[in-house]
Amino acid sequence: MSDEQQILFAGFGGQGILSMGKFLTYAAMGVGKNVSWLPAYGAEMRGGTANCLVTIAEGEIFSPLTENPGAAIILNRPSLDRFESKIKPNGTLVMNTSLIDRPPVRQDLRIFQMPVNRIADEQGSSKLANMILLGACIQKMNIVALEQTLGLFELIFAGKKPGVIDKNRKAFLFGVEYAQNNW
Amino acid sequence: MSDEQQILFAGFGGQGILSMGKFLTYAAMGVGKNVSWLPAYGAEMRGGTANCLVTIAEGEIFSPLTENPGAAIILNRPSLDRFESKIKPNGTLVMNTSLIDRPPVRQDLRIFQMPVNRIADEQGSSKLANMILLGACIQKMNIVALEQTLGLFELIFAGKKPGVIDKNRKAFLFGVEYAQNNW
Amino acid sequence: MRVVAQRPQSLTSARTHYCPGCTHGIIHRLVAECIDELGLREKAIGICPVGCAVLAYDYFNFDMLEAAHGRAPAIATGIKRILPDACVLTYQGDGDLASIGMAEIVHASARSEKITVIFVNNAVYGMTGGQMAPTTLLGQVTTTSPYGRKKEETGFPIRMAELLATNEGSAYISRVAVNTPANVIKAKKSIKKALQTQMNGLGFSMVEVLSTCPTNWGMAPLEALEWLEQNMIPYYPLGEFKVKEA
Amino acid sequence: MRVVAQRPQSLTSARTHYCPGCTHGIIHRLVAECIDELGLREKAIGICPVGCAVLAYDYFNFDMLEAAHGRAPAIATGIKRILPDACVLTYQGDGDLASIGMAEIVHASARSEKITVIFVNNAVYGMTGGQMAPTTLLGQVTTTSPYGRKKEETGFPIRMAELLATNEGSAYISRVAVNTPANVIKAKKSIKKALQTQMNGLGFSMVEVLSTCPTNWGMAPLEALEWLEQNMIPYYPLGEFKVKEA
Amino acid sequence: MARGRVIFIEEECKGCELCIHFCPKDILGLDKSRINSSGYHPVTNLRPDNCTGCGICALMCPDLVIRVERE
Amino acid sequence: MARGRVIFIEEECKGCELCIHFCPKDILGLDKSRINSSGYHPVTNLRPDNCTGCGICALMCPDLVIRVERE
Amino acid sequence: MDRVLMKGNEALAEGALIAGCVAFFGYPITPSSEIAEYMARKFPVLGGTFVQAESELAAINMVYGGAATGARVMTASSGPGISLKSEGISFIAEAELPCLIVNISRGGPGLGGIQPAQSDYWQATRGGGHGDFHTVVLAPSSVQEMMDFAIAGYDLADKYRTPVMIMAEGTLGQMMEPVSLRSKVTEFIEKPWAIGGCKGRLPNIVNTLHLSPEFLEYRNKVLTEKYELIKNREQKAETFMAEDADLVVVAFGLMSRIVKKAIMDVRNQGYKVGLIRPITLWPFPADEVSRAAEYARLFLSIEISMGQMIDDVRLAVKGRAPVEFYGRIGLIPSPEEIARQIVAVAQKEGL
Amino acid sequence: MDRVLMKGNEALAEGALIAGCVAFFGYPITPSSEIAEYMARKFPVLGGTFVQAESELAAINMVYGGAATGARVMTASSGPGISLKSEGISFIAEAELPCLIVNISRGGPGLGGIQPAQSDYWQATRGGGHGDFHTVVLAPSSVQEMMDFAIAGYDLADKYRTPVMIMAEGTLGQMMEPVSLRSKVTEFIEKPWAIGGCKGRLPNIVNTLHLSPEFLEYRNKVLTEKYELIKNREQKAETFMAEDADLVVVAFGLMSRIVKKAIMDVRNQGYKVGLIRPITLWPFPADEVSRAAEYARLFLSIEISMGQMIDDVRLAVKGRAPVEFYGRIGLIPSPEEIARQIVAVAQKEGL
Ligand SMILES: Cc1ncc(C[n+]2csc(CCOP(=O)(O)OP(=O)(O)O)c2C)c(N)n1
Ligand SMILES: Cc1ncc(C[n+]2csc(CCOP(=O)(O)OP(=O)(O)O)c2C)c(N)n1
Ligand code: SF4
Ligand code: SF4
Ligand code: SF4
Ligand code: SF4
Ligand code: SF4
Ligand code: SF4
Ligand SMILES: [Mg+2]
Ligand SMILES: [Mg+2]
Repeated sequence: MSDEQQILFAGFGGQGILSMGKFLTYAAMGVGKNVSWLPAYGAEMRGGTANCLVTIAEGEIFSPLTENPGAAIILNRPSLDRFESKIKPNGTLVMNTSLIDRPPVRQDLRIFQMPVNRIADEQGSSKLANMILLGACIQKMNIVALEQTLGLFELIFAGKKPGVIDKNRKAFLFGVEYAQNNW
Repeated sequence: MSDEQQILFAGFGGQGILSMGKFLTYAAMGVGKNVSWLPAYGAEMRGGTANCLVTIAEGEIFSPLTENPGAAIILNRPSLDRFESKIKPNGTLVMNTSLIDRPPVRQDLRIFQMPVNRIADEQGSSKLANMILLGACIQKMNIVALEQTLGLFELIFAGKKPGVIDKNRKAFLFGVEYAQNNW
Repeated sequence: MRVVAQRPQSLTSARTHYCPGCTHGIIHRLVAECIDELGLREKAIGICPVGCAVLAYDYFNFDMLEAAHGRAPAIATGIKRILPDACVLTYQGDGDLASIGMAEIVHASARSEKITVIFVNNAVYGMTGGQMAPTTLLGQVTTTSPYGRKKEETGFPIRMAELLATNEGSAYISRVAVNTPANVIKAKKSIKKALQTQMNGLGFSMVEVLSTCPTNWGMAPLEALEWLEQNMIPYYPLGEFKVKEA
Repeated sequence: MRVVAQRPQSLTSARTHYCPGCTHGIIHRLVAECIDELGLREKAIGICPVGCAVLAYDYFNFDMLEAAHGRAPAIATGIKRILPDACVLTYQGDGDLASIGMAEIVHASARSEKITVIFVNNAVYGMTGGQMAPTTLLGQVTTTSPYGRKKEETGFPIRMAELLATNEGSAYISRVAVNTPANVIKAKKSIKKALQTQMNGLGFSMVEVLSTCPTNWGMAPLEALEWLEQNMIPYYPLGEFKVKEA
Repeated sequence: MARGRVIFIEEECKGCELCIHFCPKDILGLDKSRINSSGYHPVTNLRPDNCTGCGICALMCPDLVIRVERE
Repeated sequence: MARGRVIFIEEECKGCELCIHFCPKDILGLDKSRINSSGYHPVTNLRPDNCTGCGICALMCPDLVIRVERE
Repeated sequence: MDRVLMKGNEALAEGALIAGCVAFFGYPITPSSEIAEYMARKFPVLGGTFVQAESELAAINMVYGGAATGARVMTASSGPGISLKSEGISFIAEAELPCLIVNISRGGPGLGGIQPAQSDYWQATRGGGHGDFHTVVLAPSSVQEMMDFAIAGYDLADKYRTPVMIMAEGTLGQMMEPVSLRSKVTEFIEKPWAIGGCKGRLPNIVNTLHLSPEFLEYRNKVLTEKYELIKNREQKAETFMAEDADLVVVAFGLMSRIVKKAIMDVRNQGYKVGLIRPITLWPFPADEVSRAAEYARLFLSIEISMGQMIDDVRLAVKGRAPVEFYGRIGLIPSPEEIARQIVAVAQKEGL
Repeated sequence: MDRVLMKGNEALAEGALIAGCVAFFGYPITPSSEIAEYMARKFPVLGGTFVQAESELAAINMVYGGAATGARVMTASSGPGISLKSEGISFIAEAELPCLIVNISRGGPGLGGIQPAQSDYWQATRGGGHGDFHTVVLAPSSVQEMMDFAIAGYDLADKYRTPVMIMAEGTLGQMMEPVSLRSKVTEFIEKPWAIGGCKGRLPNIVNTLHLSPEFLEYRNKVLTEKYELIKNREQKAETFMAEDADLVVVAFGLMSRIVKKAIMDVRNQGYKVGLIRPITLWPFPADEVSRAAEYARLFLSIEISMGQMIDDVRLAVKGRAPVEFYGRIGLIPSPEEIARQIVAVAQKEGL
């Protein structure tokens, strides 16, 4: 249980928060870990906020939820205001500066920033902003190995058109690259 | 409670069983007794059997029901079969011989018989058969005094047309007379 | 001598609990005769309502289910979807079908469920002692419209046949009466047509049958037939309102 | 300069939770404008459905009650019978009114309840994530008709306006759309007429409004308006189906 | 000689008089002299010879009391 | 000189483009350079002078973002 | 004649009228229909609203709307109909709208029969709807109480802004006894929360939707506190020869009267038996029963059901004495039968 | 990959299919809708019936009809929808028709919220309908169990001819975990009572009306005996570190897993705490709890409600130890919060 990692994804509905979490969950399961994916559901629909919590562990997962996630990937201001204080001491905070107009308050955190919307717009793939950020995160946080993850794309997007998968991989890799250069 | 009297009325639906009981109940209340009227309801509708139990007492009435009524006024065969054995030892049994084709089994009972339907038909008032029988019963059983009862007709039939009330009184008195002559 | 009239096989030998002259009895017989004549008894599944016909499971001589009040069409749906070859029919009163069961009947019709509904409209709640029904006529006295039904308070009687005919899912919708020999014969034809509509998979079928309730109308059986003729038929015209051909 | 368009008094200043381009917002505004223009705000009692408009009590600036799913017409009846001078209106979606609430709407209409019903038909269950509605069109893909709605399994979409028009209790029944400026203007006229029908005590009034659900239709708001025009209006003709004059 | 014959299950008769009213030959009536165990005067055929076996009485009987035979 | 004027409550705009599509003068557009706190590019008037104050944009706006004034 | 002979159902309806009930919304069902029929006769004369709803579902929602206006309104039904009302009752409880709901109960489950039963006890006291809520439940035992509890029920409903249920065996609704009419209730409390047009005030909102978990939890706490308050204040029970009893029978409704007669009888046979009769089924008179558990050696729950109230008796007795059960369904056992049962149990437990 | 990542709702639906479910009748409601949507996708492909009913009322009656044919059928809903089904459930229980009813539960009362709750416990275990009846109620705690209990539920349903309910917090329906797919159920018991046409036999009748009091009572006794049998045979609970516990927590569903994590934590702090997790909510594992009452000094019922299961815990403990309560609504408390609560209670009671 000590090895258990819990990562929170939070932002607007429509920013692809839940699928970011799902992708990570699939990836972790793909490499043989125990996983759980816990969404905040329903009420948060309709332009409200969306968030999900991913738990990854070697052993049995008792609790798929927690007060204090080890890492938080935050895509908008309201979510930062709500969750910053909750992150584990010395945890990780990834923030989308396109929609967050204030610096973090916490001093103990590892912090990574990216103007996700702007970059995605520049890449002409606003819809894939979440994949870009995800790529960056996976590159930086050692949850699942990058190579393995890339190997799982076909599996995770099973049923989707190849074109779609490629677009996603491209966005993902762009994120990886961004992290290498900027984080 | 010792003074408590419980009288059962039973027969077909449509024979005016419930109203016989109601009449007696009103009468007893009219002379200042405590009363309760308990019908077997619902299921017994639609050509089935109908019955009600009247309880009359000086003191408070705890139980409006009993296994063993002191008197039973029985208008058809099925009801006799069902209730004869239940009557209190040395109790009273009144039976409508028009619709009962067997003699009573019990030897301990005070028994009064009347071919109610035939008599009513003869009187050209088949609808009032129950009032005829009721008159006879009240004449014979000392539950409520005859005079007082007669005095209560207007009250009991309040709202009904005078014509109706007279018809009922006539039938009732015919029953009284019948009892005097035949019981 | 040959027998021209006798108890159909699709009826048990049980004596009905219906009041003298109640035409529920006639309707039961017609349904049973149609089932017999179409050779459907062994495929038939009947659903009785909550209403005076609640005990119909004792009278019809084939598989029967007793429904919750008004829900017969939903139950019929559950059965028919699983047994598409069965002949599924519901027998419902006006309180059962037009009041509490309104949603279920409208949707069974909209979904074009392949079932047959025998809708017995006697303009009153018989079983419970004569309360107002959605089909009670204006001015009609019932225990819950003691001063006569008034449109100011209760609006207007619902014409179910016409209402359901607006659904594309309805394949056969008719209204008949059982107050005269001629009408009884027509009623039987219509019920047979409805059953055939179902077995031909054309969709939802319903026959609304104008029926009497001597007891709660406070009339002798013959008066009741007359009252039906004089008062019900003018407001509830007889005829076929929807006929989808194969 | 004079103001030609601004927020009506009968709306609060709350920002709605509706998705971008959802025409629920337009319909809210039209209702509010009509209430304002008829001077009914202080007499108005609104009943919101369970559906995307469930939060309408935060948006309308008059007394509001949040109903159980589908029961708004019954609740409206309870209110109106006790407060005959109030202006009682329900705002219901197609799942709320045409599915679970079928019995309540048909009977409110049959009883000729003096209430006004705003029926928002967007051919889908919006709030719960895009399931099939009784008004979903044949072939339309929803989460519970993933291969397109098939008449063999689900029958046919229900035309509520036509169905309710068969009730004598219905005093005003119309169908409008809010997909173009012209239609929006017509819609407003119709809503006003419905409210007047109620206040004149003529009986039950309902305006069926064809509306969009970009989110669950999986379309951009503008595409959705186009889809409504191309697909909904042909099956759900616009117009007045019942107009009882004073 | 009668062309038809009607047989009644008296115990089942409820004396509603529908058959009586609709019999074109007007040959049916209630037997006031008898009461069946349900308390009803049962129907009876007053003029058996006139029965045509048309079956209308059975058609209108709600309680399947009548069996009709015809030559 | 403009005969009409439109004022937007940008924070309330959801960028649905209904107003843009229906503006007969075709003078409205989304401001891609800005994102409101709900994450939408708000609408803006690209050619204010051409506004006639016809009010159609407001008529079609589901979110009461637009206040229209006319001479 | 100051006393009037009335059916229990009519007395209840008259009691509601005396309490100022202005509207009845209901759907007929035996053995409750006389309540609707009485109102249908009276309201057109007195002024007031009688609506025969299309269903129990519609009826309870009409009550929801009517009660939201602040008026005293009611509905009445039986078993199956109460089940259909359960969603609505849950809404009304959360919306905190005062109203009167009557269950003239019959035997279940399913369509069951129309004969008397007490087998809706669980449904009435807990679980008759989704979520954490209760309704105050009163159980009359005489036709007079049918009237009096209707009046008292409305006061409790207004005082605590809660739906109040009156539950009585079908027999009690159908039987007739003399009742003394009560004088018309004329004083009512203010209901500033009621909807009725926002003239001269901010709009009122009646709502049960709470999308934010925090607020939902807050609302549940508010209700729970109210229920605790009612539990502390409104438990009501009648005791009969219980002071010195070795065996305490717990029974409610008409059943409790039969038990009284049986107790008179067994006392003559020398058994020290007493009765605790819950008048409020919710809140259950746990304190009274708990007190009795200090001295009673045995409890006997007698119900017209397969055993439901016995849970509450056991929860109150807390293992301090054995709790036995005797039950019938579809009929009210006679005093003779109950006497036999009491003696049997007493002997079995060696009292 | 033998393990598939699935949402709890989907796993439950797949489990039903594995068990041979041939028809789903339901009406959408959050957080249960994915079950309907999964069936809507699968049945047209697999062959089988998916009907989106016009309401929960219609849905449960379609189940009534479907189950009467002997087929394995189901419905799924949440709080308000379950209330609407309560009349039908009572009918199905009395008609003794096997079927599966799912409550992916949310907070009430009224419309409440769509966030997780366990506040339909009373409704599920007693009182969720009129008359004397119960449904077997299973409470899964993982996505795998969502699948497995659907399969087990059908077996119980057929074995005892009873409706079986699966009750899970909304969160459990919405979350994803890997599940191992089970192999298709191929053996089913005969159902000679089913309706389907009377070819070659006498007609079958499915009925719940019993006008004669004697027969109504007989039917109730039959049901009661069946329920006693189920109580004796089918109580099911999981225990976790309960053997030596001074404080026994009772919690079910997903909640119980959070408690496990909390227990690991407080055990490290030196508190001897254990868990009894009811798997069958009805029949409640009273025997297991009663056994624990022999040695445990304190019980703590932790529920996502204002306190409902605690009645059953108390009924089982019979006053042998204090029974405390901790509850939330609309959200599942975190392990950290639970650990704090356990410590607080333990210290308060001086453990
Ligand atoms: C849920 C429910 N509500 C009410 C009743 C009571 N009830 C039984 S039958 C009936 C109506 C009967 O009238 P109808 O359907 O017209 O049939 P009829 O007796 O006239 O043939 C009612 C209200 C019930 N059994 N169940
Ligand atoms: C009794 C009950 N059943 C189901 C639901 C779930 N539910 C909420 S809204 C809704 C349908 C919404 O669709 P519609 O009425 O068309 O409104 P829209 O969101 O499309 O405007 C459903 C099924 C509920 N809240 N209550
Ligand atoms: S009450 Fe009416 S409908 Fe019922 S059996 Fe008697 S006559 Fe027929
Ligand atoms: S889901 Fe559909 S109906 Fe609901 S707000 Fe969004 S667009 Fe409008
Ligand atoms: S068969 Fe015809 S003629 Fe003979 S009795 Fe019957 S109706 Fe009369
Ligand atoms: S119609 Fe039938 S029941 Fe009626 S009198 Fe004739 S035979 Fe008897
Ligand atoms: S007022 Fe008319 S012209 Fe001006 S922006 Fe709006 S739509 Fe365009
Ligand atoms: S219509 Fe309204 S919400 Fe949509 S873009 Fe224009 S201003 Fe913004
Ligand atoms: Mg009827
Ligand atoms: Mg919709």
